[in-house]
Amino acid sequence: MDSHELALSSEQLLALYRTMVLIRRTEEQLARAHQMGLVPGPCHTYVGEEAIAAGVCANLRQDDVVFSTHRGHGHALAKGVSAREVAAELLGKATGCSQGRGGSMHLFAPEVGLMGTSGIVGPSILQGAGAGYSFKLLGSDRVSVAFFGDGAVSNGAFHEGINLAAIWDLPVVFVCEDNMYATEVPFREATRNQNVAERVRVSYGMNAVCVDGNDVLAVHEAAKVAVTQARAGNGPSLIECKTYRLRPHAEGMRDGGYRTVDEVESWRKRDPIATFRSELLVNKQADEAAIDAVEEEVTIIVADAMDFGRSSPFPDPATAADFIFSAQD
Amino acid sequence: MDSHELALSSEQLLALYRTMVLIRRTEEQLARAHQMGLVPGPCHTYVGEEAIAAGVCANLRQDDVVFSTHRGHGHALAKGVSAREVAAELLGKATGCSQGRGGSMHLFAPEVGLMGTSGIVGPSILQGAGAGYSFKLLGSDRVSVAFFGDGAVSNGAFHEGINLAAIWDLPVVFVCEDNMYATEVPFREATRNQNVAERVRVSYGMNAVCVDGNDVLAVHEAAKVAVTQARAGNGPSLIECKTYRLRPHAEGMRDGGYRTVDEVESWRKRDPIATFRSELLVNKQADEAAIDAVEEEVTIIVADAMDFGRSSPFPDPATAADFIFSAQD
Amino acid sequence: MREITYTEAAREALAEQMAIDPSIFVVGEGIGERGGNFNTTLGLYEKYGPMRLRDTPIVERGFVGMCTGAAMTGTRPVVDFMIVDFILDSIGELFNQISKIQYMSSGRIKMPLILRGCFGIGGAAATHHSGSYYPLFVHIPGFRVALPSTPYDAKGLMRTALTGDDPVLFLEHKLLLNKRGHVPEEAYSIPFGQAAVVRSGGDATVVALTVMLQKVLAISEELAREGAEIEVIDPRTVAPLDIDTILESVHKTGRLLIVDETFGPCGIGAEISALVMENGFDDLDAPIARLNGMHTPTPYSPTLEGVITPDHAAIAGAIRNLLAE
Amino acid sequence: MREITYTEAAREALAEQMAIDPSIFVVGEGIGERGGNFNTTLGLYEKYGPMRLRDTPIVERGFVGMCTGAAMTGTRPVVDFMIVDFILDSIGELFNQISKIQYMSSGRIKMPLILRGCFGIGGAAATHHSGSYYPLFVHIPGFRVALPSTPYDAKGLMRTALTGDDPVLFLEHKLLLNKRGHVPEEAYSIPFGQAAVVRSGGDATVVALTVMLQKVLAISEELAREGAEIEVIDPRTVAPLDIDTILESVHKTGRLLIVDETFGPCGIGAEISALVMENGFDDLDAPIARLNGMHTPTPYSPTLEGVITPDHAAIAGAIRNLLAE
Ligand SMILES: Cc1ncc(C[n+]2csc(CCOP(=O)(O)OP(=O)(O)O)c2C)c(N)n1
Ligand SMILES: Cc1ncc(C[n+]2csc(CCOP(=O)(O)OP(=O)(O)O)c2C)c(N)n1
Ligand SMILES: [Mg+2]
Ligand SMILES: [Mg+2]
Repeated sequence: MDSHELALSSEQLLALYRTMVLIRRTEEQLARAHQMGLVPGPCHTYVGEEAIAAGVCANLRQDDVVFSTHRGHGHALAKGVSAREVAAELLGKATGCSQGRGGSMHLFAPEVGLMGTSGIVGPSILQGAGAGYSFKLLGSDRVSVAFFGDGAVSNGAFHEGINLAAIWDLPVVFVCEDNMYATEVPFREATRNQNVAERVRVSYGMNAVCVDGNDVLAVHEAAKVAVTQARAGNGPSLIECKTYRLRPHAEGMRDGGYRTVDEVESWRKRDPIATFRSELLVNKQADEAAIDAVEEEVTIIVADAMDFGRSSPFPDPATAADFIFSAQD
Repeated sequence: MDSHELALSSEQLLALYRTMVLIRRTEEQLARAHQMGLVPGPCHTYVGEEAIAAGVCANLRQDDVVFSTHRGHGHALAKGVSAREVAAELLGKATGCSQGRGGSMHLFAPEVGLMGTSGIVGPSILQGAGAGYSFKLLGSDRVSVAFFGDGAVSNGAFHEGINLAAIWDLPVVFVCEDNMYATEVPFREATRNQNVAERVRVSYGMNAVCVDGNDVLAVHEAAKVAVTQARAGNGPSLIECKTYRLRPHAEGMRDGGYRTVDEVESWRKRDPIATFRSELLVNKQADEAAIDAVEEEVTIIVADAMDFGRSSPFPDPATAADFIFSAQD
Repeated sequence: MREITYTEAAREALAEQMAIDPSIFVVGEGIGERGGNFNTTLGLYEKYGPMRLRDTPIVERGFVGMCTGAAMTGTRPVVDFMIVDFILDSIGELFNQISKIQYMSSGRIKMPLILRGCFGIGGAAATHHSGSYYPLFVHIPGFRVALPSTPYDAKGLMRTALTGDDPVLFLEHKLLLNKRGHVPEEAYSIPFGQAAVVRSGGDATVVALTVMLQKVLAISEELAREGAEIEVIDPRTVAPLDIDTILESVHKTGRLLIVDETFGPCGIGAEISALVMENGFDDLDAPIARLNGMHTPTPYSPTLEGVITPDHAAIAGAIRNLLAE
Repeated sequence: MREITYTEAAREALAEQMAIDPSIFVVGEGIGERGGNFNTTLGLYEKYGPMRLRDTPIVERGFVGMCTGAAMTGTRPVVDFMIVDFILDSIGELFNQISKIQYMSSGRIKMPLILRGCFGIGGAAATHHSGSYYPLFVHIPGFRVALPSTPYDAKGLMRTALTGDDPVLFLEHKLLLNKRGHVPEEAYSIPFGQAAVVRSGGDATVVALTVMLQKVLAISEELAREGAEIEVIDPRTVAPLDIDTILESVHKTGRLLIVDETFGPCGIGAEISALVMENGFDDLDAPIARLNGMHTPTPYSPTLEGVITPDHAAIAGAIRNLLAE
């Protein structure tokens, strides 16, 4: 934390903080809404992992694109989808970013480069590579980012997608969010080598680094290098982020048995938001007042988003089969 | 060649030689038959790669199993399928090992452990792992071998299959036949790291070695280690065999454009059969007479096999839809 | 008779067979210690350990292909895929390998492999967790496809799957999992290809698949009070499909409707309609009708999800139309 | 008019559009310098280089998924898969992603992606190289499925595919590739969902798909000499399916046979039969008949392969039966 990223201004630092808090507060409300039965479908929160989306997406332009996972609210918010649109979508409303068609695992907002969260593990890696192919073919300097969990690493999509991006030198940043578990299956049981970056360097000849995924500045710095490289036409890279999910796999699921209370507690102490907050204060990069102002602003935004979502209309049933094709038959 | 495998007897050495010659002569006849229009379907020969099947399968028992590829005549013959049954199958006859249902890419002879050649690249790796799972579950000491080409290395089946065998410690030997090309696409364009064994060691934590695939004794020795390890319950390994195919990808296909005459010639000089023959003579492990006797024996076997195939009946059309289910409906 | 849930019934058959047959093993994500996302293997890990209850990484193609090789070499794998949409990544293994191994090997290799798990629309699961896909497995030769609609059928069909030598797709509609029903304690099998005539009637035949069955039965009771007697048939397996039972019924009633939650085009209803056309044309007093879910990916929002599957009104309307034709 | 082959005709449309639209690129194994296993891209690499004619490793899932992301971001990928059986490994990307992206994004992301390549039985290619699979893509919502049976249609349908915004499965029967026919030099499009009435007649309607068309036409000429006039319809696309043209014809003839090389169960014939049942029942003078390939994996040996697809005698027999009903 100390040496790196001295170049970031207070505004930039607070912006990172703001993104993390925005994700946290939005999801806290969504979790509550889920408990109250207002979120009709599944809801996988990103609580504890916010530093990754915040650190990566701060390096992206609006016309860069992100391909996300089942745990994608953080990616969506960090990429610029409004909390209103995210909340409304989870509540199943017509004003949601997918007009109620998608829900948590199918958030789409191409206007700001959010090319979809996903109910299927794996495809984000392939599609991320494909967007890189488009940008390279079109001679654009846009960059593509694919997020995925440790659970996707053993999947064929990882092998095929990373390799294609490597051999064709595509402008893609692969971000592996290793939170140690895929649902309740530990990563250590899914592989004999959990060092994803090492594997990617050796097997695919791709630049790859491993960072503390709970350290937003470490993520930000690695992403800056990777995005700059991709934008300059120097090919893909992978960032392995070691992190931890602080809530159950999905809202409403039990969280016992597969991980110890001690383990969860040890990671709770490393909460990326609390850690960053105290660092900002210790390093005098922001004062309490500034931080409080951010918290307050976010609280208002999130309250408004939930109100917006709750008061929005449900989609018109007559539209259930719209948009299957580009022009209606 | 010098130091290794001193333990092999002359009989064993001649048996290896015999297997290689059997494969070569059978395929020469099949290629001719193909030219004459007697092989109705596709035919991918193994000419130049015989040392691999011979070296690996010499370490197997009849109740061990082999999962093969589209280029599988060598694996079938080395595993003990008779030349008669292979020839008849390629000629589309009822006496073929698949009763004419399969052809070159669907040779099946479970009686001797040949669990199928394949028209699809990749599945041999997964199925090979699965047989290992059976043997482990059943407490048997049988061993499973999966052959595949460099073309399969980039495929998701490689990643998923190798990883499963590694994490579950299955009694499987993976044999990668890297003949530098997948049809006409060079391996060097399919990957940034052609060192398959290195990749497998790092990414999957599996024992893996790279050998000269044109040196039957090198292959034999590596396979001996791998098979012994698997049979003893000590898990899987991979053998990467560097080799070259001396004929076109498939019979009847042009062979120009993607590789130089010089390259082909340089490998022709390293023909595994000619090389082994002169080594046997130089090292006085066999004399001309013994070698000639093998050649003659094989010539007769192959001539008989082709006669058998040609004179055998075609399958009865009424059986076209037999055996889809275990009991006919 | 004792009442247990659908999931318990299927699990009971699995537990009974695992006790008898040591070659059975289960693979899937979370089917080990955890007992399965849908409790399909609850309590079995403690008895049989990790080799027979094998938690896997997220490699649907990998473990389906792995199980193919296992089934070829003397064991009996059960792929517990959780949600059917996930195994789309293994269709190559399913359609090019599993369904063809017995054929390619001229019957010398068996393929006793079971694929089991959830399917169907409900609970705002949205389009990556709401698929059905069984018509695809009817189109491709080489599969048995079981669609139990009651706990009783779930147990009996599961046992048939676990004692046969063919690949079986065993699909459990997510809205049925917790339904309770009478299930004998002892082991029993329900043969594949035997439809159940769940209700007798002479005025019209309705073929109802899986979750549609209870809705159709309820509506039939309503119509009975109006004097119309509906014969309700549950095919229970769609491969093989017991067309004879359907033809017999149509011979009696002259009218046929097929109610199926999943897509119409090239679906089960199309196949049944075409078969009855070919073998019972002269029995028909009215055109055969199909009622299917809308031909669309599954939307998330309840107001959308609610209208894409045949509901009470739609089914009742379709039956009334059929009776009126 | 000039005569060229089926493959040349499709390639001409591709070449024309690649010249106009720089966002089109092709991926596949051997479609670069080599020009494609079936010459689908011959001569294009020299013009457009490796970014637009991209040779790939053997990663069907990988490049289909890769092309999905490309199509979402402003380019127009053509997946040249060589043989349709190979893309079974990418069904997850096809059925869960490609067919659903427009829907999930409420129409804000387009999916102009073309899958093209060979299918069908012939040449002892055996069961891993003889599949068809198009009924699956009709069952799943979200695809256009083109089945050109002539060089003329190949060119016109390819252009429609390359200028539309939906995912298209464009299938070329392997036995048609070298067939020659009249093809205009200028660019033209054939709209999807417009069947061709290839031959007029009042006595029976035969719907013939792809490679079956020429056989049916030849038999129709024979029957004409016996005084029976067959109306022959080629749907050209099966999604969308032009059922109106078929219904009109059946209204006139009262008799319908569907001849399709691929599997019957839950196939195209079943769907057409069910649709005509629902919309043209009263027009029928005889039950609708289907003639399909045998429901089996494809055997290798010519004596087996020869009997599993409808041949001249079988088709002629089926038409005669239909006329006699
Ligand atoms: C292909 C596929 N198989 C199974 C699932 C069910 N599933 C949803 S999330 C999940 C675990 C994912 O783990 P990981 O990738 O590590 O992400 P995390 O949930 O830890 O963020 C699983 C198995 C799925 N969505 N897709
Ligand atoms: C999944 C799949 N895609 C494509 C093909 C077509 N094909 C047959 S052999 C081959 C090349 C295989 O290369 P490799 O694995 O290196 O084996 P080799 O032919 O060199 O022995 C290809 C692409 C196939 N059989 N299966
Ligand atoms: Mg995880
Ligand atoms: Mg090769």
